[in-house]
Amino acid sequence: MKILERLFQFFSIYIVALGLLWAVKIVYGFSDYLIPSPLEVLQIARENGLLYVKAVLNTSAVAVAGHMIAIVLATAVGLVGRLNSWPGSLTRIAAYNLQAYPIVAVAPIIFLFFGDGLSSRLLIAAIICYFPLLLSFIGIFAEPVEEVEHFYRMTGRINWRLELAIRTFENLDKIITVIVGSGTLAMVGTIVAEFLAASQGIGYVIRKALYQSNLAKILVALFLIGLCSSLYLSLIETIGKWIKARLTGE
Amino acid sequence: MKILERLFQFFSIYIVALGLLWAVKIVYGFSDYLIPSPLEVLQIARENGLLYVKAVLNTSAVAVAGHMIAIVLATAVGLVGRLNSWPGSLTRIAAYNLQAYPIVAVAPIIFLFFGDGLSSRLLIAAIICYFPLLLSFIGIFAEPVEEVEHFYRMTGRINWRLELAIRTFENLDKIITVIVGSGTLAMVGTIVAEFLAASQGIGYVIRKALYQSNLAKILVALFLIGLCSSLYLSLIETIGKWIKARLTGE
Amino acid sequence: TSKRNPGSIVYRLKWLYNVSAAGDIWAQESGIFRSYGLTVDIREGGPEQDAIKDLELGRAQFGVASADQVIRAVAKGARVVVLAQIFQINPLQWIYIKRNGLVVKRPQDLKGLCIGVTYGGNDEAILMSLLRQYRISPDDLKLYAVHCDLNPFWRGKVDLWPVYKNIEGIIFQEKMAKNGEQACFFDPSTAGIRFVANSLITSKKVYMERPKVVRDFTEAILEGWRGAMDPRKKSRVAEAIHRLDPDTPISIIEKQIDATRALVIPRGNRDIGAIDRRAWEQTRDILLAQGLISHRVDIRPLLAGPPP
Amino acid sequence: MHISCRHLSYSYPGTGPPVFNSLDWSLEGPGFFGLFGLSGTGKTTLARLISGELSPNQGSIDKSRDIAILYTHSAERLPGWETVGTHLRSVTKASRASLLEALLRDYEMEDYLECRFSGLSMGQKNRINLARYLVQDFDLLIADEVLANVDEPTRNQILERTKLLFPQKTFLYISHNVLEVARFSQAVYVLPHGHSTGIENICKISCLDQQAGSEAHEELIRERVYTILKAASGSSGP
Amino acid sequence: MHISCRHLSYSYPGTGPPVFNSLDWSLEGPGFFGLFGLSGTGKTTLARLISGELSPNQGSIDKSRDIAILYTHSAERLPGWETVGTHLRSVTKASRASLLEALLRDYEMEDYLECRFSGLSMGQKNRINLARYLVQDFDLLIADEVLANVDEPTRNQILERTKLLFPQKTFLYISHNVLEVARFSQAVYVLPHGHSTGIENICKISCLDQQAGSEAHEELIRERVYTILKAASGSSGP
Ligand SMILES: Nc1ncnc2c1ncn2[C@@H]1O[C@H](COP(=O)(O)OP(=O)(O)OP(=O)(O)O)[C@@H](O)[C@H]1O
Ligand SMILES: Nc1ncnc2c1ncn2[C@@H]1O[C@H](COP(=O)(O)OP(=O)(O)OP(=O)(O)O)[C@@H](O)[C@H]1O
Ligand SMILES: [Mg+2]
Ligand SMILES: [Mg+2]
Repeated sequence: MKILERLFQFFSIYIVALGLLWAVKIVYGFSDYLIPSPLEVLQIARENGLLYVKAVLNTSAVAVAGHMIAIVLATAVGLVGRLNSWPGSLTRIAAYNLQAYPIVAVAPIIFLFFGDGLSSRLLIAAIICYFPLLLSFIGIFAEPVEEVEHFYRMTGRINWRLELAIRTFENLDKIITVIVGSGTLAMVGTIVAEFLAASQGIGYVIRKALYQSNLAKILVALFLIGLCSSLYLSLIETIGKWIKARLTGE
Repeated sequence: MKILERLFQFFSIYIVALGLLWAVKIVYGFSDYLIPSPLEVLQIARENGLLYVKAVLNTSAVAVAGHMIAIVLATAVGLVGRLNSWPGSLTRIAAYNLQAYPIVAVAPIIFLFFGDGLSSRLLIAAIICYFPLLLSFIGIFAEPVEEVEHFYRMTGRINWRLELAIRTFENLDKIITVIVGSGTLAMVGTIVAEFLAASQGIGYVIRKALYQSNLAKILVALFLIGLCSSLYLSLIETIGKWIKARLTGE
Repeated sequence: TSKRNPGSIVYRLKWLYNVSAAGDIWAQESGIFRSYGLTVDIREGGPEQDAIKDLELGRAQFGVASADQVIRAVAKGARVVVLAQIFQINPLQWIYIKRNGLVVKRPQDLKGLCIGVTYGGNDEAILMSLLRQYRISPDDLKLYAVHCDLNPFWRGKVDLWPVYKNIEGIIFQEKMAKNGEQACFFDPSTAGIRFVANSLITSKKVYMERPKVVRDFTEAILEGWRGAMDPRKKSRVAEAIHRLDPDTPISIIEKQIDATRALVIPRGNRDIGAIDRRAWEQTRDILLAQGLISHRVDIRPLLAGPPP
Repeated sequence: MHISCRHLSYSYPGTGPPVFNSLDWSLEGPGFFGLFGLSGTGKTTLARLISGELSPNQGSIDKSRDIAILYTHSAERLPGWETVGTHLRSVTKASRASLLEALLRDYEMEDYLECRFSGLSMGQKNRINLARYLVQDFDLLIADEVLANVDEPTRNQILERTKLLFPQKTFLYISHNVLEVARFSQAVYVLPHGHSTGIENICKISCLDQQAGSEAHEELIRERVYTILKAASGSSGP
Repeated sequence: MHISCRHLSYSYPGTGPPVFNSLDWSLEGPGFFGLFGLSGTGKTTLARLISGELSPNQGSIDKSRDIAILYTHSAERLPGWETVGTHLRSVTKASRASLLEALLRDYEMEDYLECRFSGLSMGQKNRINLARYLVQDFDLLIADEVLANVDEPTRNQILERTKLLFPQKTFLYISHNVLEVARFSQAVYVLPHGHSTGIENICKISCLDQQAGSEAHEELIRERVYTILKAASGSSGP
């Protein structure tokens, strides 16, 4: 149900946006070069559809992998970063400072060390989506749930795993929201990486289209990206709901 | 104090990173093509220093403005998005769906409508940093603080401003963390916008350096970006602390 | 703004301020525009900037675009005309390091090499038509997708790298010289592939409605180019460019000017800015053959030149 | 002030057994009434049903028109951005400012007006919270263990004063202190214990309605306490 | 079991007056002790100082070696991801499983083991929380109003059973129910009221230490209650 709803939302938004674009085109009498005609978009979709679908699937696979890496990374950094000892503050510092650099500026260095293959794409996707995750995770992991933790602390049972479990559980909704949100960022990150340096994926398609000033291709690519994102997000949401239901006993 | 600390952190991280880079250069015997020598970096810094400082100040100004816009935007969208009526769900839907699109793909459309002036840079900076804000804000604004709100609800005093105040106050720490975090993203967003299409700012400098494959320039630019970000972030943190102290009565 | 002040003009370059806009910069900096009574606002281009779109949106009155851009736009109904063709030879060439006896003079020499191409860029179109014309199968060589990361070239993973000969070409040449190596270029036009580069364009509307401005502007630009390419004015031109592009040292800019001169000044007794119709037609045919345009665009009305 | 429940049924979503099963009950004000029952019988649930926080699964709750019902419980907090005093003043109509002052004096909370709520002890929190409800417009105030963390002498004094100050209002006072309930209430409603299929009946025991100054006969109190406890344990009907 | 505070001073950070001012006090176990005082006098503060949650500004707290002190209060919650039963079993040593079962039976909470903590009434929450502390290793358990929301009969029964089951342990029981404190405690420590410069002295009143089955003389109880209240109001020393 959720999936259908998300898809429906996505189609509506996409169609409204296209409609607006074409309304502008008609009102101002813009040429097909500036804003492509519906026919051209359809034609591009027919001609390159399969190719683009493959590209977007490729991108999605990398994005999902990057997202997983980011979640693991953010959890790890969040866990270390919540400590007050020096590894904790070092991690926090590094995490915060590194984020200050735009990926377009750091990318050359990443490509230098990792080449322009899969690993760079993965890394960039992970880096881009891990920061919102990290922010939330450090916040959540560092804030005691006093009423629940008191007992464990009193009886000497407290340990980081228990703290993690308690704080995660108490903030489950927030965590799921953040993970869903960062899922879109993973997609964005992968596409940016592909845009900057890769010869695969939908970001690469977009770059080529940009060189050719071909908005029609970009519109088709955007459609597929939106479609894939919607599917992926509703998948995570469903998993999140399921986990929550399991934990809270329906 | 906080500012000095942040600056110190930033310098440490930057120097460690440079050290690593040069260590790699020496160990693998990379040529100056791949990784510039310290001398070259210094020379670039001496020659272009002032120019770059101006560029990064320009960027920072836009980033700060974009950040403000994003905060206002996220608050507004978060407020509407927390409603259960149709404008609420429409806003939520649009906010979520729009984020699925990477800025590099949407940028052509933005530039088409807004030109390559200040407005596009502002818009892109705001768009990039507003999503993490929005995610947190929707989460925070939608979650009742039952123990405090009960009274106002019972006595018919509740209204959206009061709800906003209560939920904001109860989550002040989280909100400050998110705003600080998104501050870096505003910087990133501005730089990306400049990278794609602008003739000012440090992103423009990076773009030119990239076309010339000049890593030394990029390293100098990264230094300045980090410096500015650190200053800006510690400024927001200080303001946040001050507001908090004011509200909670020290 | 342009509507309020009829003498004020926005001029959109194809790329950032560099030597490829030497004439435009010179026209501005040396006061040629002013002497024609024109107030010109030069705006840089970039990957997200497209002079043709700006013309249509009324954000610019004149611009620079490469022939393939122009032809593609016209094929989709854009209403633009070409006033002058600045580059007679396409500066897009392939650079390689002369080591291990590597020499690339003829297209056949490409066989077995790894060649960088920007997919979607016009170097791809040029390379493909070269391969087609000389019946070289793309399987005989290795293609490498180029992006802003140059390391594969420095590391020797890629043999030939596409550059603008008069811009990055010079910078790379310098870098290599520092490293004790020699740079060489492979120029597709020597193999008969003539793919037109930067040209001065305006919209049909401006062309029809403001012929005098168009005539004056074109003449000012050409005068600017004549001045910029004058060897005697080299150092002053270099300074003017350096003011706008302070990242590039003057010594480099001067070398770039020299390189540009060879690309801009036409052979024979033709004047700077001369439109090479045959080259435009060849460009169109290349685009058509590679499916980059859907129909055969009539080139003739496009190449209007300045209004009489 | 009149409230009556007819055939009221409620069970919490999930699996549990119903809390109420076709309950008929009514309350006629004004006056001070107790609501008593062993822990877990359904006092809070009934209060939330009446105040409209929960909706019955079946049956209906009829109220006389235009009555204002307030429900308050002991976990409530004041907003943290203002002092206790500022908050209290901001939620009190000008016409009741003197009432508020009187209450705070009675509750010995005058010295804490400059504190934040989080800096109060539990019993102090209780008192401040009750005070702010008492200065609102209401016909019926349901007070769910609101003085649970206040000491006995202070609590007794507060109850006496409340009855004196608000003779025209109705109170439904939930407490686990039988003695107190028996002494101060006009009548106590007792939820019987041990109805695994849900409570069907609330028994009403009229009590001593002690006023400030007077003190009931010890014997009488003891008898009432006994009756209430017996009813609560579910061993007898009214 | 021995704990003593010497010259203990404490005031909450901020502006407020000190809660304790050079307090000397000691507690000698085992046994069941009450801690009484009007609301806001400092019971919770003292408990948190002893348990180590707060550190004194001045003075020291000496404990006999190796004693395990537990402090529990009524706002605690169980983790939400497991049922009450699962949680209780997971925090109970195998050797105490039967003790836990006995406690749950006494507390009439056996039927709620499949519930989540959030699905319990307030008094039920109180009881479950107390039970899980009682099955831990401890020498001293400080119970801060932990049965505040439990009805009186159940509470009395719980106290009797607790004393019976744990004769070797020390309890410091904080409650606002004077009667209860007077009846069940071996001695009650009373924090006096009205010391604006901080409490300097805690007065000890030996009480009736009622055991299961027995019932003290009513007259005696009344006298003790009176003494406690008088001490609490600050009008007399020990
Ligand atoms: N977190 C705090 N910050 C500042 N002051 C506090 C804080 N907690 C309590 N106080 C103050 O310290 C004094 C003692 O509080 P404490 O909680 O120890 O009292 P108590 O005896 O437990 O009262 P109660 O029976 O109402 O729970 C009170 O006057 C209160 O205002
Ligand atoms: N949120 C809830 N979800 C599910 N069941 C609940 C919930 N709250 C209470 N219950 C159950 O409903 C029954 C009645 O609870 P209620 O809170 O009304 O009791 P109460 O009389 O107020 O008890 P106490 O004196 O302990 O506060 C209890 O058995 C309890 O387990
Ligand atoms: Mg209750
Ligand atoms: Mg207390």
